[in-house]
Amino acid sequence: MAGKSETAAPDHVAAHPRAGQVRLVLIGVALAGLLVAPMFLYPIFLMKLLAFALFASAFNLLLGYTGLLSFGHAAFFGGAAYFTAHAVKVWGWPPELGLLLGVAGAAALGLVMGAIAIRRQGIYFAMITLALSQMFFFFCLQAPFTHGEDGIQSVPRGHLFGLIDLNRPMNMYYFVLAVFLVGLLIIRRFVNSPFGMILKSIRENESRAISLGYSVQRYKLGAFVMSAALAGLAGGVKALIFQFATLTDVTWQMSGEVILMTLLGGIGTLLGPIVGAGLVVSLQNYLATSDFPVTIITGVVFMVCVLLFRRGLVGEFFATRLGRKLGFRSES
Amino acid sequence: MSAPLLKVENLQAWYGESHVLHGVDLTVTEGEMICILGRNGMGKTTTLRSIMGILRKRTGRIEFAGRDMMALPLHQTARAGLGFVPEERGIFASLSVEENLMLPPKVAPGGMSVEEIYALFPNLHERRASPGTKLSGGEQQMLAMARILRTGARCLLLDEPTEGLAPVIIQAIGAVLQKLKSRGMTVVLVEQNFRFAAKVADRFYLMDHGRMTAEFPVAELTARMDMLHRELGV
Amino acid sequence: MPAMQAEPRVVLSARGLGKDFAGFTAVNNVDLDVEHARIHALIGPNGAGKTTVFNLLTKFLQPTRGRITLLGTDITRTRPDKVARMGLVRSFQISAVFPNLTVRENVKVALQRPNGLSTQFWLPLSALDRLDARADQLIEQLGLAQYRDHRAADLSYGRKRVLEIATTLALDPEVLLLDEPMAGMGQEDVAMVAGIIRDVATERAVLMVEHNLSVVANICHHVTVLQRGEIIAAGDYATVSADPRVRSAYMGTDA
Amino acid sequence: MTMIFGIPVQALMGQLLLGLINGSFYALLSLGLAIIFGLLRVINFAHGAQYMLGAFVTLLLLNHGGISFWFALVLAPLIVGLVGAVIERTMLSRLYKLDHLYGLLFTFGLALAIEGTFRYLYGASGMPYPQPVQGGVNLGFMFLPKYRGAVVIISLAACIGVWFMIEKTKLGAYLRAATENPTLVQSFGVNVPLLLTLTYALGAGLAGFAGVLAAPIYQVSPLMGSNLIIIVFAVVVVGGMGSILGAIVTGYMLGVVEGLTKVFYPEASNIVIFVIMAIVLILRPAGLFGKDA
Amino acid sequence: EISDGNVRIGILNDQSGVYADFGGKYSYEAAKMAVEDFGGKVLDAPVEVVTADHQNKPDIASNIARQWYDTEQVDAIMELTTSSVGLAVQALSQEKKKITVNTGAATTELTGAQCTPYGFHWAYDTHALAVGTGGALVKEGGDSWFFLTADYAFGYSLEEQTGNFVKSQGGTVAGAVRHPLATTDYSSFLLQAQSSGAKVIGLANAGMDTQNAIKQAAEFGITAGGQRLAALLFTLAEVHGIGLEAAQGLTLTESFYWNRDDASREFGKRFMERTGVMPNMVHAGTYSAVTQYLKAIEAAGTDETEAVAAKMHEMPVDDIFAQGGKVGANGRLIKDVYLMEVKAPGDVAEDWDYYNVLATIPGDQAFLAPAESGCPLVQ
Ligand SMILES: Nc1ncnc2c1ncn2[C@@H]1O[C@H](COP(=O)(O)OP(=O)(O)OP(=O)(O)O)[C@@H](O)[C@H]1O
Ligand SMILES: Nc1ncnc2c1ncn2[C@@H]1O[C@H](COP(=O)(O)OP(=O)(O)OP(=O)(O)O)[C@@H](O)[C@H]1O
Ligand SMILES: [Mg+2]
Ligand SMILES: [Mg+2]
Repeated sequence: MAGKSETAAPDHVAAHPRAGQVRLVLIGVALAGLLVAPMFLYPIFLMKLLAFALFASAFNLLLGYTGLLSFGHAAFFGGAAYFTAHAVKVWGWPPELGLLLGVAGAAALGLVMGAIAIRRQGIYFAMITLALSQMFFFFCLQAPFTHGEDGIQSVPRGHLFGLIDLNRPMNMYYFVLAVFLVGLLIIRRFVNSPFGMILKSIRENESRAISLGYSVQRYKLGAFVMSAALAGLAGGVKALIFQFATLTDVTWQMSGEVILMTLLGGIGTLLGPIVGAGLVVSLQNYLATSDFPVTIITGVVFMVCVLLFRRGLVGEFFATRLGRKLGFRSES
Repeated sequence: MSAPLLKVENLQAWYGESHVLHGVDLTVTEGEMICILGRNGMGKTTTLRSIMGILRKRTGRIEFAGRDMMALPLHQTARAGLGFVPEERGIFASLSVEENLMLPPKVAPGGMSVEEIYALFPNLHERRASPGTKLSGGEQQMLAMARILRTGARCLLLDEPTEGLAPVIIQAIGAVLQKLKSRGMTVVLVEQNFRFAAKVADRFYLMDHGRMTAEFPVAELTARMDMLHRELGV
Repeated sequence: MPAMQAEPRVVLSARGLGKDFAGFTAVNNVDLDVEHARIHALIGPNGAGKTTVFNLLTKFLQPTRGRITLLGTDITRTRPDKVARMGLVRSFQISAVFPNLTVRENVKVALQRPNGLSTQFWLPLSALDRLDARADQLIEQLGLAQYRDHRAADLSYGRKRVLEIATTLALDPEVLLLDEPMAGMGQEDVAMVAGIIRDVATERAVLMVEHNLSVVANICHHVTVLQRGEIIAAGDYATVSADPRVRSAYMGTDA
Repeated sequence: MTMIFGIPVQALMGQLLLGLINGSFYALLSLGLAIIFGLLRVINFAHGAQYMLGAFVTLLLLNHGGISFWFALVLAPLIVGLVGAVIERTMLSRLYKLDHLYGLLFTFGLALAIEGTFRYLYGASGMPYPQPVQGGVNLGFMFLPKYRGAVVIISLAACIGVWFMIEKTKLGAYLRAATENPTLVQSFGVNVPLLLTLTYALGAGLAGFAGVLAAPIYQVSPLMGSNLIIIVFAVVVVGGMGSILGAIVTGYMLGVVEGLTKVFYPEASNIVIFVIMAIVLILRPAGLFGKDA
Repeated sequence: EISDGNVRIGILNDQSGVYADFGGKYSYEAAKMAVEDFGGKVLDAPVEVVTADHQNKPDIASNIARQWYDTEQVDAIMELTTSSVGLAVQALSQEKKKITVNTGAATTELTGAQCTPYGFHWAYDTHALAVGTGGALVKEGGDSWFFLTADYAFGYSLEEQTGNFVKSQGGTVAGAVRHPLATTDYSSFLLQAQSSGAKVIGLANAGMDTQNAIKQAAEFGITAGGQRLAALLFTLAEVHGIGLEAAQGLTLTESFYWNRDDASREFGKRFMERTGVMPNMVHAGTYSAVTQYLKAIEAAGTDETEAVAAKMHEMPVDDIFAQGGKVGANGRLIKDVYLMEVKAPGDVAEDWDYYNVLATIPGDQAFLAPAESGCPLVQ
């Protein structure tokens, strides 16, 4: 979603020669922080944060790098949660296989939804994904295996590879952390690949890309399915964390929430969705116990972001002198 | 010579951070047709857009018919009597040719009638019911000019009206411009097609990197041929 | 006319091509043969249907009637990206670049495809570095060297057209379709681009729409004139420009 | 009892009629959406909230001002329209220059904020509004409450009126042109910003109007709009985004189809509109009444 | 002996949705009243009541419960309106080894197949409603039924049990239609019910949903057409909500009525002073549940879950809500329930005096015997 008339910040500030090292150090600090965090913070909260950060990153893969705004990503997130939960609870599958099923299911769902939706662009695409995901929502409401409003409750976390007991919070935490990091690496490679380059050019000028011989639809579909699969990974993990798969995760409000996280953090940056997810989840956590409804804040934050900080927090930081000195760049 | 109808002094303009016009000075008297020549990217289009007020990031003075135009909101510039035909033509896809033609409100009496316009551009008459952007490039250019002729604007800003047009059509447009001139219309023309401009314009400005570097009447054209060849590569 | 002299050198041909838009016939019964190593011009008044013929040939539009053959294969029902991969590449009348990519990246996007580097989502971007040399060579050739790292959006209109040609050439196409490549260019650019077109045409076929008749006269081997969607004349420039119908329909009296 | 495909005619007719009543709301709402989308290229996610606002204003007018339903039918849409105008002027108008998706995101946030606020103030549960017309007519196959009958007629009249205004007047041409290139239209001397404000106000006002009509039937509740809005989006997509006529016709049509589904295969009644949408998109991506994009 | 030095009771229920009047903030008040009446302390440790709104979402509820247990030292959770929430939190609590006392949810699953050693079900359940309201209507000749059912655990349970009861009395069930929670327009469901020709339309839903269905049934002339409505779960709060004009003549079942005896009247008045409404069975049940929990801690001398649960199973319940109530091994409180008829507006002697008590149904008829409940703990 390249802001049409926003001119890119002039690239005058060259990256500092040692910017690469500084960034490596920053990443190291962040990793170390994640490793020790559960000693200080409520692990469930941290895990929720990681799951949503992965979800938002998967979403950003689509929006930030192909310019496709999907308003239906909850279908993949929540759908995978159901698949994983069902496999683990009803069929007694081990958690890793349950997750795989969730990912595969989300990818399949993405393939079907994507095949229909990518026929149109921009706003139309957003609307179609929204409607299709709503269709999926009603399917989930009525399909017996989801247990409607009740949801799939008491999903067992099981033993990872038959060995590691995920019922112990720390084990579960490090498992979630590992999944999150792997997901992130996949995304990073995906966008910085030759394939990613073509996605970018399609976003810029679709008919030119066609005339150069690219089957634009397939590239878009590829990105869509990838994003859906990773969103599914996040959803499956969430089902294991909370031991619950529910309708909340397939509602359009959830699709909106992931957009908010991405927008708030910064579209088209690798870090943005993570920061955005962190903020939104913390805010919800903080407000959950107060009387004040989260939706008002969410809504206002949304409006403010759109009106004033379209680049998002991370994007704005990257655009500052310091950010550019450190060699950060956002893609959109 | 009567008082100038359009007077531009020290006009500077920016696209975002990039400074494009560095102090343009320009005067046009009533009934005169001037032509701005210049290579690609020198700021010709930008000059027209700044005068019209479409580009808002600008400083300097623009006076039209004795009025200061700098503070006017965009929809008032047209009401003051300026008409603009953009380089990219700006034909509306969701309107038919005729709706496109009828779209701009009349701002003053004295515009051409629809019949006159159709007589001038028979193509448009033929395709009047089809959607605007389904016209060919040339037809769109005609339509873009035609619709301003209806409104009764006193001064036209034309951005490369012959770009992409067949010679016959260029001739037709040349004839239209002659006719407009005979009616006392004031025109600021931006052109790359030097041969065409030579036939219609009274006076020339040469533009280079956001400034006017030369100004001369049509009579001096032959004398300046060498300089123009050098500057424009004609 | 030249339809019947079909030699093996014909790379792109159309027979009886026609296109109707909601009751309006934009192109009718057009026969066209584009030959290897020759420059073929398509001229005609505005609205004659030139761009539409281009869209038909490149499959951006589906023809209502007629057949199209590319390198001996019938492509009448083929998708546009497939046609491009078969070696038929076009430029657009309204300039088409990737605005937020640099000039070099623009060219590399095109270079990626024939090099089979476009679907690899598991490779790092540095896999594309080996295209740099070829990209820079093209950029140099078209005089864009000093803009190599500029965003395409920041180029002037004329330079965007040049960049578009560079991108098109990067694909090393068998047949090149250029829609008004000189429109909006300054004189020196026109000469340069004309020279480039002449050079590249030595090993491929070129079909171009152009209103700049001096260019057409100088570099085109063959000219087809369209009017109201139909061919009214074809032949070399001298023949065509002497045709009274062409003079009255297109060139006017003093061309 | 006469049967059609094993369904009593009575039940069939009844559900058809109910479908038409629902369709009236779909049509009014999708009309407003189509106007806003068609002319501002903004997907007005706040449409549901504005619908809810219409209903709430009506309820508040009654409770605090003692203003009757029929008066509110005029007053409430004006108030909602005014709110819309203020929102457009102060915030939405800054987004036109940008990718259209930002409009969607902004109004999404707006919808959350408005609904959240009303939820905070009034709770999530519905508040009843007295029926302005009591009683009903026995149609033989069903007992039709008079008020619901009136809703169909009023909404039809409103739809036709608005359609005429937009398609058949010069105003419509300005609006359509302004959608594509507002700067250029403004450079012709048309006060485009004002035009856009009025357009958004009109769309919002229509949503408010639907809200007033809905208050006596559906309970006034903060979430009444968010449940409906997605369906209405689907209606607009099926009709052809931006097509005014498409929005109206499809609105009624899908209401009726939904009613039929409730008779023949009730489990699918929630999904049927989306299924139709998917089919239409596959066969005719531009929608039933849309022009090819 | 009291873990972390205090006893915390969580009241988790719907405070903004369709069940906000049914339980809601009023249940929180009832719990606080119980704590105050108990003296604010048990075994010298202070007793605190915390509350949260679960918005009728089982996932939100189970997240809150998890956080309460993990980080906020909550010892027991009560109220738990709506069955999907009740089941979710009860299951989680078993895993966390904590006590739940459910007063708001209806499903018999809580003490049936999904019963737990630490889960209690206090005020009423779908079986009691089926026996009470269902039985009364069949007796009056309503022998063919069509159900309008809320589409989740509670609705199914209520529909199934009432249907079974009707059939066991020789009646028939003509069909059923499911509607989502918090539906506002019932017209097409009502029309289906109407064309089914059944004599009784059973409303297997609750709270605001039931209120809306009743009102729209009147709008579409359904009651005027001779069919009867059975509001299977309808309490004083809902009667107050739609007003006597619309509610008069309805038959309903509650396990508490404030105007039944002196003790209940005294409690009702005090409750009214605090909250502005008279208590229904959920509010009174919550009062009773909190009281009993504190008594059990006192008796056990610890707040350790196993010990307290044992005491709760063992001790009889005697308070304003239950007299001689017994808790079954499945966690079910067995006590009398009452069949009521809503008075006509003219017959009301004082405010909130809405009911005529038609019959008292003894606990062992109203509720399934633990052995028949299907609870695996009872073998
Ligand atoms: N929207 C824009 N954003 C940033 N820079 C721009 C924009 N439009 C034009 N420019 C730059 O401003 C300068 C002047 O452009 P302008 O279009 O006025 O030139 P011109 O003389 O009309 O050229 P041409 O003959 O190609 O139309 C050029 O260097 C161009 O790159
Ligand atoms: N999609 C379309 N629908 C309807 N009519 C169209 C469509 N595309 C082109 N036309 C019409 O077909 C005719 C030929 O258009 P085309 O663009 O091919 O002309 P052209 O020869 O390229 O002209 P120019 O030199 O001005 O670009 C025009 O009259 C145009 O209005
Ligand atoms: Mg220009
Ligand atoms: Mg053309």
